[in-house]
Amino acid sequence: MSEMILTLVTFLPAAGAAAMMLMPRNDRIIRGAALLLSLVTFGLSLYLPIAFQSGQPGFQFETNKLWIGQSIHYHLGADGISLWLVVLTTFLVPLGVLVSWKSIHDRVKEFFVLLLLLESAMIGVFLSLDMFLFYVFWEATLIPMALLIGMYGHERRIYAAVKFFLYTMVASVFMLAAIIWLYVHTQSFDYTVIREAIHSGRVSTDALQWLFLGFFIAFAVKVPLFPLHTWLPDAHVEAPTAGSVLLAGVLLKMGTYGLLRFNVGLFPEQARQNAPWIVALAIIGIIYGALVALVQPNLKKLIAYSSVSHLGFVVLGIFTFTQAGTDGAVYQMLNHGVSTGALFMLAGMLYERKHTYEFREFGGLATPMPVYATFFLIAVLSSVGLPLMNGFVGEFLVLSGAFQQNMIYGILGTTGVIWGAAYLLWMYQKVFFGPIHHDENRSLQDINAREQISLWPVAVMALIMGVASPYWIRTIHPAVVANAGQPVKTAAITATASGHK
Amino acid sequence: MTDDTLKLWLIPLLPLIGAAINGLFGRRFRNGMVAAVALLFTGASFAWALRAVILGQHIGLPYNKALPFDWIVAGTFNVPFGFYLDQLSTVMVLVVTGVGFLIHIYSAGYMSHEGGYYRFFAYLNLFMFFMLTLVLANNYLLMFVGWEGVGLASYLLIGFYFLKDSAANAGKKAFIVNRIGDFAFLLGMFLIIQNFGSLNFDNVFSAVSKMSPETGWGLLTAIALLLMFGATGKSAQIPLYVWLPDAMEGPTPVSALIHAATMVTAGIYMIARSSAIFSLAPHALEVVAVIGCLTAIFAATMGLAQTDIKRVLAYSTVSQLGYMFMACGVAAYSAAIFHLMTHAFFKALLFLGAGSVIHAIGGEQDMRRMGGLRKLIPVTFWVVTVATFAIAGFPPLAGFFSKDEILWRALQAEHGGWILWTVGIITAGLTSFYMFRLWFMTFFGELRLGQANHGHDAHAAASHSQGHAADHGHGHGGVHESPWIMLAPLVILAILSVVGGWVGIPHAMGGSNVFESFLSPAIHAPAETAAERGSELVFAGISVGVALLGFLLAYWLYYLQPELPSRITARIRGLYALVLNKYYVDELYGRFFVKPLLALSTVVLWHGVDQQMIDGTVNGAGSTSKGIGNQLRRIQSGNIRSYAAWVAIGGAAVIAYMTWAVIK
Amino acid sequence: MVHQALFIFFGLICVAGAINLLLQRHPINSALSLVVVMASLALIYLLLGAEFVAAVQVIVYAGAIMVLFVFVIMLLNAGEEERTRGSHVALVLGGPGVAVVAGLLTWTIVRMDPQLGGIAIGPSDFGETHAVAKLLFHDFLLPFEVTSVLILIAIMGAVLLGRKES
Amino acid sequence: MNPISATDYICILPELVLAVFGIIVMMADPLLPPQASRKGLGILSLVGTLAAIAAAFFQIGYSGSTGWFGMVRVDSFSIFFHILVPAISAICILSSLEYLDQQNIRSGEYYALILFGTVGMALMSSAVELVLIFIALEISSISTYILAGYRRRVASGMESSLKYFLLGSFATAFFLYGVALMFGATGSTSISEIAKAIAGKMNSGESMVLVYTATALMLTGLGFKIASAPFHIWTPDVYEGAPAPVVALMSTGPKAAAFAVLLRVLFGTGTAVASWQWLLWISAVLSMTLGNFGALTQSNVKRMLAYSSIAHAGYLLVAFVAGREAGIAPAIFYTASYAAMNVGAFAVISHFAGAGERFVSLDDYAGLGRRFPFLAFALTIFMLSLIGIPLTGGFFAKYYVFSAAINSNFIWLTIIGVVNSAVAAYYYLRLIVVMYMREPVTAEPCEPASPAMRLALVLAIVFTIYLGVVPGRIMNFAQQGALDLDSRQKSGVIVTGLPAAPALVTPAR
Amino acid sequence: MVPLSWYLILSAILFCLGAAAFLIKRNIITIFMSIELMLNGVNLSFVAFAAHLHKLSGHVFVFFVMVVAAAEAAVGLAIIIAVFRSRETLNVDRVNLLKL
Repeated sequence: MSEMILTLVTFLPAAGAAAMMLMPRNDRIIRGAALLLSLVTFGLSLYLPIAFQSGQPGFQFETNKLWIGQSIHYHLGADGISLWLVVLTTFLVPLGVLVSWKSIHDRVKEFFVLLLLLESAMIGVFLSLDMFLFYVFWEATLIPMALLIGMYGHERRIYAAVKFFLYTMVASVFMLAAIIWLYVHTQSFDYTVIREAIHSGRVSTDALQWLFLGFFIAFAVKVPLFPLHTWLPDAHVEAPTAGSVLLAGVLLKMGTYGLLRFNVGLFPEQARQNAPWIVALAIIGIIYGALVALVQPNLKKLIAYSSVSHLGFVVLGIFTFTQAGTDGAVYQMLNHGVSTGALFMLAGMLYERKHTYEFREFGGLATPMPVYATFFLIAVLSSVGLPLMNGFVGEFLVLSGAFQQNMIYGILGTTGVIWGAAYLLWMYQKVFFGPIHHDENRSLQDINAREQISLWPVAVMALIMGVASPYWIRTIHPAVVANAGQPVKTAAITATASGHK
Repeated sequence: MTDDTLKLWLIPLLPLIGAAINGLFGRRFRNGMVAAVALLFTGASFAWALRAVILGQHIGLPYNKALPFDWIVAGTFNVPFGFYLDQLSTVMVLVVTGVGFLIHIYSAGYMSHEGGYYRFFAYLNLFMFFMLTLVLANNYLLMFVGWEGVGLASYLLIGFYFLKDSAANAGKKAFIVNRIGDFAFLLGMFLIIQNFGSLNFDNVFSAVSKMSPETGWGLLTAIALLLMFGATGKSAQIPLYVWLPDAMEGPTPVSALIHAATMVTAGIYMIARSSAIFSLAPHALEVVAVIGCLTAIFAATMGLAQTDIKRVLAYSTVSQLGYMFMACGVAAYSAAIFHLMTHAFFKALLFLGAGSVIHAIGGEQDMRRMGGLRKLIPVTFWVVTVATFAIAGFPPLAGFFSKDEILWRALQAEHGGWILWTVGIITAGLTSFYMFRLWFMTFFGELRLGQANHGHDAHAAASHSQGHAADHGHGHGGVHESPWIMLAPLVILAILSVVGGWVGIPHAMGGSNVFESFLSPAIHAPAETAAERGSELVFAGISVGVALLGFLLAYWLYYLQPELPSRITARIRGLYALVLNKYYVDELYGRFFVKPLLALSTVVLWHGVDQQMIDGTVNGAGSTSKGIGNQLRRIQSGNIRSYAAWVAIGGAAVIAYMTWAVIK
Repeated sequence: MVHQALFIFFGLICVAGAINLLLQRHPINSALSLVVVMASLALIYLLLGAEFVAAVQVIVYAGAIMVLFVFVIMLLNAGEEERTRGSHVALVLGGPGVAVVAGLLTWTIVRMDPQLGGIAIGPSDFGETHAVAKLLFHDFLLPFEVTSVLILIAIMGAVLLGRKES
Repeated sequence: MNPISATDYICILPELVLAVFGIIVMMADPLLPPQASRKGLGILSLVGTLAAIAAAFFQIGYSGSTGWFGMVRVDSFSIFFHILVPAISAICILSSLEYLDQQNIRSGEYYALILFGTVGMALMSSAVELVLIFIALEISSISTYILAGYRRRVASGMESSLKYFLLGSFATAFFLYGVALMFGATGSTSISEIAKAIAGKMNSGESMVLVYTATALMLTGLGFKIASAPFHIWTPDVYEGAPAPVVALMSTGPKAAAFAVLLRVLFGTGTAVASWQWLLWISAVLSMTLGNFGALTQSNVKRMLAYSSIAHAGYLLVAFVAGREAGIAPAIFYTASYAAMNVGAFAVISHFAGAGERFVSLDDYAGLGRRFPFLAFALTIFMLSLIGIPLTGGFFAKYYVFSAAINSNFIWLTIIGVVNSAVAAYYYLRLIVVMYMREPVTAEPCEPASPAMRLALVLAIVFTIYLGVVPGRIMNFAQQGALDLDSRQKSGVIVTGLPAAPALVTPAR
Repeated sequence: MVPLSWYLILSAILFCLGAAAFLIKRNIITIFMSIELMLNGVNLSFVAFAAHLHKLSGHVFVFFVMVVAAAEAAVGLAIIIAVFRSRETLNVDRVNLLKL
């Protein structure tokens, strides 16, 4: 089982998608099949955390077979970092299917096929331990996502899809160049082998800086880090709901995952040398994203910019090289997936009713849609980082890590707490509070049972993850420590009087 | 794990269960059911708290127990779900559950005609949960949970009438302003983590206690200042007090519970809790004292001109919180907590009384339209009278003792004690004046309900009356006394406002200051310097005199010659406008922080950087590429001869290169 | 000496014919100049002892191919060349291009001259048809056979392209 | 005694098969009524190409033998192309079946020409003698000249043919001049003899000027055939005017064959890599850049793919730059992978073009994803492969090429290459975007694809994906071909073991 | 004794004159003729080298070149005729429908 489980989880959706392609165009059956598949995948993926030996730093459930030539392997494995990202992915996809239930009524089959293909690719990205395989999956996420945006998006969908595709594509070729270079000089694509080669000094230091940058660009665009973020608002605004959910929930995490796994994992020295400016970009991202979010007239755009801000926290955490910072960063990845995923799902539900995301069309919706408003509030609070909600734990750890590393980082990063509250509450107010300006809004339907079913899991997860964080961090921590290569800075344990002297 | 006899975690958990039940299913409940659930769980919480307090006295305080699972773990750093009961939290937990329970009862009546009944109680219970978490936490982060959580509850409750823009704005403002404070609180915690590796009170304070007082600006001062800045947000001190007056948009019981009795005192509690740190950071204490003292007088002056009954009380609250801050600043933590407690009684009473008044006259909040209610709602009148005299500082009511304690301790402060005292005493006078102004305007003279607006302040009045017309849409046949479910809590609170101060009668007045000695194990404060009995009595006399002065002035202006104030205000129009408009602080904040920030975000960041610089660059690169492409394509002239020329020149180049290569 | 003189003579005729091809504006004149070039080349081939090639040059090239050209010129009734300004690039780039190619080739050849030496022709059987035939039908049998495919294509193509539209 | 043995015939067996089928088709054509569909002939030629592929497989058993007095050589290299080229033709024939009827072209010579052209292309890869190469080149060229002009009713069709013909002949003259000089410099036109002579000259330090001038001239001629900059300019015009299935053929078949010749001329003769490395470097960069930038704003799909083919020639040249050890196998692999995707793409285009090829503008593709899901899907796969998205042949082709370049330390070339392929993504993507994300503008009646077309597309897709998922076997084949090609092995100069994977031998530095 | 280089130079001159003619002439037929001129130049090289190297294969090459030239001529002239039919001109500068 544990040999096959990763393969199964990775390719089940794709296999299902292939089967669905051959199925007749009966929308109801297609939807049902997609839901079933994604749920089965989710169920299977739950085996991972259950069987995972937590506390072990290395990779588990490994499977390693020769694929192409002598050096390209089909090598999958999960550690405490990727484990949860996979589960996050499989968790969000069924929700994505549910929220697309009614909103997608044209080319339904294609939609769900693409969605499932995307799922496979995303899972593959997190599980690949062969750099070549990783790149393959990495690029493979691109097409389904671009098509989802371009085929099922809104008015400017083409612009957004092309922009999304090109940004990522252009950036990832640098990563490809770096991967090839590494292969040529280490004779291997295997992550662990390359890591070993670099750490033992078998690759020249001059080259490492360039390789670091090659990987960095690819991931920075995906995160997205300021100033490479402008594709994100467009992509989000135009994407269909499920697309936005997965884009924000998982695809962006691929960037931060890459930064952690490759930039930090492979190049610990370079990561530390480059940390100052990367952290600076992350902090700019936090503040900048928040400030721009503050003035957006469009619900989805606001959430998109909030992602820029939130992912800034993650990058900040990763590049603090502290226990708290990196643990928090990984945890924040999961949190952001849940909370922003929820926000996008909610935004999509509103769109189904109003066919717009502009704030001026909303206002006072808490009266006609109280249940919806409540779920929205939970998502907002989770995003704001209210204690006992998931967002807080990650944010707190990241910021305390940043503070330990450098007080200025901590202080600047922490201002994000203020901005976050400002734009999210502003958003909430614009949508739900105040008098109802548009009469047609009085008769808006509150969310139905299906929509509630899709929202309950995220709402519950947001709470559970806010209260029971050690459950996750217990597995994340050893992996993060192992990944960092060098000992991470530990929090001062000296609770003595001379602590500060 | 040894057995957890007190099960402190039940105290916050019970209201949370209530909140969850009402929140999830309340929509389908009848109002009575909703109220029953809310009261049951709050009452149970109160009962359990009492049990814990009593048991705690037996098994000895402090009692510190964590749940078997941690909340946050990251490497060596961990934060437990730990609960802590000592004398300080005893006081707080009793005040919170007790007053909270009373206000729940009151609300059951007050809110009975409102929409969203279940929502209200769910929020209120949620508030109780967070507030109790705040006071019972055994570490800063869990305290922060409560800290932020009460902010959330406050946000929700202020925005309860969310159809009004003003209410929604006020809620948002409260949350964001509080977040600014929380920002500092977080930084303070980071400093603590960095230096002490833990956020548990035990660890931190035991580490701190081994340190010597800082003479200059050191680590402890920094931590203390950051924590203090956090407290200024929650406790509505300068410069972050601006949210509290606006918070009066919420239903009146909310104002009573959250914005008078409990939540706003969290800052005071936090400083008192951190007394170990503050006591070693004298500079930070000085700052606390100055801020408290300034806030006290500043808010009091603003209270003078307000015409909205709840706003007067709000400024009064800010002012009283300033007192408590000042007390903390002179290391008189127990005095601060004492005042916190008595204030909780009488200010809650005042708010509830005001609510009863508003309820009685159909939602009107403008005092200029009240008057003569003394006879119409006698019970309300009497309880408010008690509270008014209490806050004004007339012995032997609760306010007298606590306020006197603070002033006395301020006078003894190391630096600038006289100044603090002087400001404090002036504030006391002002407080007395505006409270009696309120009292006279509301209960004496003629009922002016339905009279035309006075010219100025039309905006505020209009928005309020409009709002409440909607809220209290149930027609009032006439002015009527509130039902007993509302009056009973008032009476209880009135009694507490009378007797509440007796636990802290100073030695000078023949008491034994039970309160202070009770609290002392939980507080790291320098021992009180022994002062002569006589002078303490003299100063107490002065403060009573000042209170009397305020009363007489109010009596003159608002009872004897009610037309006089408008003449006076006409004479000093500028100053009056300044005070009436709260010194234009909100406008200043708007002008200098909010607007520039929004403009910066929109014009510079969004349009400028995002759209023009970044997208512009990218799109520019795109169109440049296309332009280059179009230029390059012009090679493709379609003319065969030119194509051959390319082949020829290419061939020439190839031959030239290779000839050169081989010769080289 | 005689050889040299003959070479120079025919060589000059060749070049003159080629230049004339360039200068003449009527295609017929150009075609005739080309025939002149080919004929004198045939004589130069003879100087090089390539009898068979010389013969084929006259028969196939000058005789068959050029006749075809002339025939087409007549068929299409091609008149004098227009002096259109089709493309500057052709001259601006092509002129230098060709000049550079010519220069480089000449330079290379001149540079190689000492190694190359001269060609003395004697009355040998070198270039005699029999020898050529042996080579053609033995060593170069495959190319020879393959040319049949080429010719097949050419015929087919000519027929196809010349066929009237249906 | 007959000097010609069975082995000799086996050496040209695929060509023989093709020629025979070509003649049969040619002969059968007049027997059909003038207005009848020539589908039967098409199927016959299809059988011919398949038979040729079978013959090529049969040749595997005779790998290493030469025939016809050292004129042709059967080895992995030639077999690779002997399979590839008829396969290309087969798919082109499949996609032509429908096209000819659609365009109302009723001539069986079309198929005969394809078959004869295929003979030339196949021979180009197996010939090891420059004159035979030249003749083979001419066979493939002349047949494509004619095929390019098959739309005689259309002025642009004839113009395309004329341009291709005139410029092609012009370039061939350069090639031929190169052959002449090479003959003069080395005394032979046989590749192996030339290699020996050059090795000898190198050892003795004799002047190599003439050799390199000859190589330069041949490069010019071949550069034209492979459409690398600056000899690429004819491509867009010719591709635009020629019938789409013919473009499918001539953008892949003769190109693959010309690359085979180029490999022979550059690596087979043992010329010093350093002498032309930087030249090809420049040419590669120019080709990639000019091709991609030219394609950016093209709205005519055929023309866009023409520019793209220039760019792909550039990528291919990158492999040449990478040099002997690293570059040959990737180059061979690239030709196959490019053939699979490009033939497929043009097949789709030829279907959509409609009668008279009226619908070749980008806008005409709007909404095709909805109207013809399968065709749009197929075209999407080909576009993705052209972009170089993983799991398609195009990706591995590029990957191997760039690996080779990095292996030989051409970092900048690699970077220029990858950036170029990123730029290229834009215009390929545009086609996908238009098909799936725009609504149909006109509801032009367009027939659903015929079974033959579907088969052609399925084959192309299968190959494209096969090369993208398990490229190992083909790559091994290519590596074997590279070994066989390399002159130094035959002349016993070096070569202990070529890298198992491309470029992979260099020890870790 | 005629130096080989004389022949080669003559051949190069003919080749380049042919190339120049290709670039200069406007009449398609003349342009085609200039290609023939280039081929003739190449042939001269072959024959000269054959004589120089005493290798008859050079003569065979010339023979093949002529065959190719003949085939090209057949096809080329057919194409030219077809072009003339569709465009009514032989001026190469007027055959530029396809561009950019």
